[in-house]
Amino acid sequence: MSPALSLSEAIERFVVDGASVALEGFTHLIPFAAGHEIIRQRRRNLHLIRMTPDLIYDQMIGMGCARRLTFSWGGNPGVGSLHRLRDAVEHGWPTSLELDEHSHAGMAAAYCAGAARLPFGMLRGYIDTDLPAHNPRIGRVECPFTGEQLAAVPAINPDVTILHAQRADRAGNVAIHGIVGAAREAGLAAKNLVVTVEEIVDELPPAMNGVVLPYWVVSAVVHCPGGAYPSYAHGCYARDNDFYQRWDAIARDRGAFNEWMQRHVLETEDQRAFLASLETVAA
Amino acid sequence: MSPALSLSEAIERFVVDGASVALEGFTHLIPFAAGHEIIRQRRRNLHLIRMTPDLIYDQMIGMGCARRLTFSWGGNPGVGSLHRLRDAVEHGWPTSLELDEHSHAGMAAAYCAGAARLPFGMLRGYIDTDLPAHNPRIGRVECPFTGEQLAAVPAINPDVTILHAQRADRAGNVAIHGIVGAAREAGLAAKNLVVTVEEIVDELPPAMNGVVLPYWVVSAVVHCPGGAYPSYAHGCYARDNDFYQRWDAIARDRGAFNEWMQRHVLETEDQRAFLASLETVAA
Amino acid sequence: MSEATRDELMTVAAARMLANGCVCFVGIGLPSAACNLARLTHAPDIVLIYESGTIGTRPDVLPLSIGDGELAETASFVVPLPEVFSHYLQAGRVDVGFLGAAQIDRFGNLNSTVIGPYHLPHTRLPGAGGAPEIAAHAKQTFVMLKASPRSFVAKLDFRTSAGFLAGDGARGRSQARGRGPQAVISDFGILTPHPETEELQLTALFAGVTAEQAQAAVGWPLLLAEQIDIVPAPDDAELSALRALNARTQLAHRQPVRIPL
Amino acid sequence: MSEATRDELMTVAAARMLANGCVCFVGIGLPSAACNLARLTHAPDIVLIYESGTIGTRPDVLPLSIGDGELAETASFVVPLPEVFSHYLQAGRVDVGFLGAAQIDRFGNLNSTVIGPYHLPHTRLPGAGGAPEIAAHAKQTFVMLKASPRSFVAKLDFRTSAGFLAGDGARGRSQARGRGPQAVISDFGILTPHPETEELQLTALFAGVTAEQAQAAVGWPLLLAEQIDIVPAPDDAELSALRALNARTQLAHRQPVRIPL
Repeated sequence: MSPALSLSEAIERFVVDGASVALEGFTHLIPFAAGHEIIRQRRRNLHLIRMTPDLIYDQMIGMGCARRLTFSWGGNPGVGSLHRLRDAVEHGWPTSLELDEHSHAGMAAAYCAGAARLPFGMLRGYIDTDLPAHNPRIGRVECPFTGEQLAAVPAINPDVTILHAQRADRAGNVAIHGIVGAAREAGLAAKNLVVTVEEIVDELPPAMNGVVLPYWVVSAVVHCPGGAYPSYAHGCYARDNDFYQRWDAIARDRGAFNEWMQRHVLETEDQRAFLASLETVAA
Repeated sequence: MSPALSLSEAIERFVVDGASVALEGFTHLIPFAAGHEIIRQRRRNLHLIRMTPDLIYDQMIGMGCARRLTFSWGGNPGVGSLHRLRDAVEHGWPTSLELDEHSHAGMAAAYCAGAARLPFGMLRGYIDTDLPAHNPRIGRVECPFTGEQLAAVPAINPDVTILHAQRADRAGNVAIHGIVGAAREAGLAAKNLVVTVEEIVDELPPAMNGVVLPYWVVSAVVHCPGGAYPSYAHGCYARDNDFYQRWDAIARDRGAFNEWMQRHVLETEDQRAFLASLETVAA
Repeated sequence: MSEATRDELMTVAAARMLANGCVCFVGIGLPSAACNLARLTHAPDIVLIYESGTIGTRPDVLPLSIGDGELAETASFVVPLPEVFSHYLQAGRVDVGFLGAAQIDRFGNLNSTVIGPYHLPHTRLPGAGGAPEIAAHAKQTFVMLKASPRSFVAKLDFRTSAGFLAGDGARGRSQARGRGPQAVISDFGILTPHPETEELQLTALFAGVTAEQAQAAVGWPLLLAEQIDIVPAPDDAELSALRALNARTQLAHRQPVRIPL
Repeated sequence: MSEATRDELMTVAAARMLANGCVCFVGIGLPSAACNLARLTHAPDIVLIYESGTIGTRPDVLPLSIGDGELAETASFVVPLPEVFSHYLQAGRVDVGFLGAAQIDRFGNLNSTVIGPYHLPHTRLPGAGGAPEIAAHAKQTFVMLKASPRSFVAKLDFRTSAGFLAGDGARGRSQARGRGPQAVISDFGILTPHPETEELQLTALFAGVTAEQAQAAVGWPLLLAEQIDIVPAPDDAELSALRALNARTQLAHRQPVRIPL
């Protein structure tokens, strides 16, 4: 039985200073509320892991939570840069940030290896690119049968993975519907798995071949409606594409960023208050 | 657009003497009708590939179609031996059979590598067993980061994989529901993929995260109701467990086997006639 | 209620070893009966995984094959077979794995591949299936196997899956991550590994069986534990649940299948 | 209808290169517009794959991100992201991959990682994403990129994905399996690789653009093909389909999101 915790309890228990933390969800189901709570609890020196850092890691990096970032594409999708990420890399503001940089295919292979508890993943990848020269965590392995050289990446096994999902049942089984990205692999690769969900139900809809994380791989379930906003939860609410576009101007400027974070994250006590501060809550 | 062919056309076109052929489906959705048609067309020297040879390969081996078998568990599930397989291995009847023997985990890794067009798959497997000593296709690979030794198996890429599924649409997209085994990986690993289906529909039910093989990976679709019998098609008809138990006595004896195959397979012209000969067709 | 058969004694003994909530990797036959009996009696929240990819199944009748439709119908969810082995078994998520075999040796190593030489066997057995990796990765394994000098042998014809190898901590020095066979449930009673040498020793007998009978059924000089318990007889609740399960199963497997053409 | 913008010219030119039925690995921005314009005009059966795992999508509006709900809603099916890269892209199932970048060199190698040194960049760009493996495995790639001497450079600051390397068949001798960048669609016209040297050469210009203007926009001495075509202007059907698509898209992206709490 996975315990149902409040978000603040879950972050307090499972995200400690210095931990490696993966908030996954590919565009869809990004656990924004969990990231905001990590910011509120002022965690430091985290090793953040995400294929696409997205706005949530832009915010966490800008608020000084991170010392290291494992990632494969660090932009604002369809908009441009993540200005806080850039500021950290280009100017060390608010602190410097160590990069462990991959391609999507490489990072996917690393998560899969992590989920399978293999020490490394392999792919036909990084061919004739400059990435391996700058990242010692991109190596080579030789096929024992053909002699071919393939790219190899060490498995990713986060101390904690945090996911957002549409629903869990009372036992703690979690069901995901829609774009799943590498969420399942990141979840199964983790030492601890925390899932925030839109709703907790008596019984999940019949899954058969669906995406389910069983309660015995889940460390905690948190009831957190709207917890993916401004990302989205398929079937519950849409991605706020307009917010993603507006974020560009907010994040460009250190002052505007700090002011926004102060007002909407630090001064709100939870996700409901955060959403209310943005006037996104349905009347 | 995958062409819709008759079963005899599909076997004639895609299964040639000497080919490597995987009829997959783990207990569920075993393409029996396709196997019977291969027997009727008297194919020879096939390299048969299946995790669980099951009754269909017992029949094909007993009828002299095979020269080689890649497999990981060769019994009659819940009943006992595959007597025709045993006779071929123990006494070379009707011909000798070369074995490429794996564990389930090893063969699954080989199919996954095949589907991903990697030259080999790896696993923490075959640890302190005698299998590697008798199969040169079980090797070792070293993790380039930790130095750990892992088991390695060459990718499986059949000349043709044949699957059975509940339904396809007119474009040739195939949807599978229920136990899927390694069918998807075996299908994606193949040079050609032939799928027999219970029904062809105008539009598949909404799949979202379901198991679908898109038309552009499918070489041919064959409408073949009852094509998995005595295996089953979830939602269409059940596994004939009684038949699996009765097969034991039929297959124990070369004469009884030959007589059964003559009467029910060689002398029936298609799956409908085969089923009628067994009186399994619903009135 | 009539006296319990040897199969029933073995099944009930195995079922009792399964704690509520544990994650079991189930094989067909007696292990499947034992796991489902546990679920229907003292362990309602046991998690059953069959290698076909059905996770959290709660079948009403026992499957004949490891992939019967009943398993999928009653599963929490169904994953592709490669994931069962990589994401669940290899990942160390399985608490208990069940194994059977044609031969076992005194250190719990198992043979399910061949009797006689590999390339010209006297008897070709079904082969490995999931066993080598269940033996390696499940946190512990239980072996269910009826005894005779042909099945409990001094030397295996082929090692399909590893138990304690040659004992004395050899397994601990190997790449295997699980603790290995923690119980062998046979038709005379139960063997468990000696805490130091890891040789299987007789620790319990079914009522009415003697240590001499157990010894006679085993093809090596059987080690006796200092104290040998008597396995408590199946109680009425256990026996009636098991017999009802088996009766439902036999009825279901004889249902004629009709194909709707 | 008003005159086509440079974006529209590029989008229409790219769309025309897509054969009906081809399997496209789509990036966000102009490539996504081009692929969907092709689908809405001459290539109704084009298969669109977005790296988020949506396969066979037919969105009514363009996604802002590569994983908008619209893509999942209208997909034939959705697979986990690792499978998109292993079972489809790496497996050689993709006919056309689209790439963008901050920098391109004369052999179609691309940089989307950094301007300046890697460890202390002047400009940190988003990075690789799917590009290195799209560049390697798609049967061919099309690059869409507006030209300036800062983007069309003699020497990349960082090679994020490989085109023809140093040309003269170097790519063919590499591990890359696809044929590489077969067209670069820029805002002056189209470059294609020279059949032997594989250097990008100017083979087509948009109407009203001169070869000198193209040369001026490119940071190396631009190779001119023996014959330089004029890209036919977008016709009314193309332009109106594209404009309607963009209008629907802008409207959709401005819809206020309300969370039902």
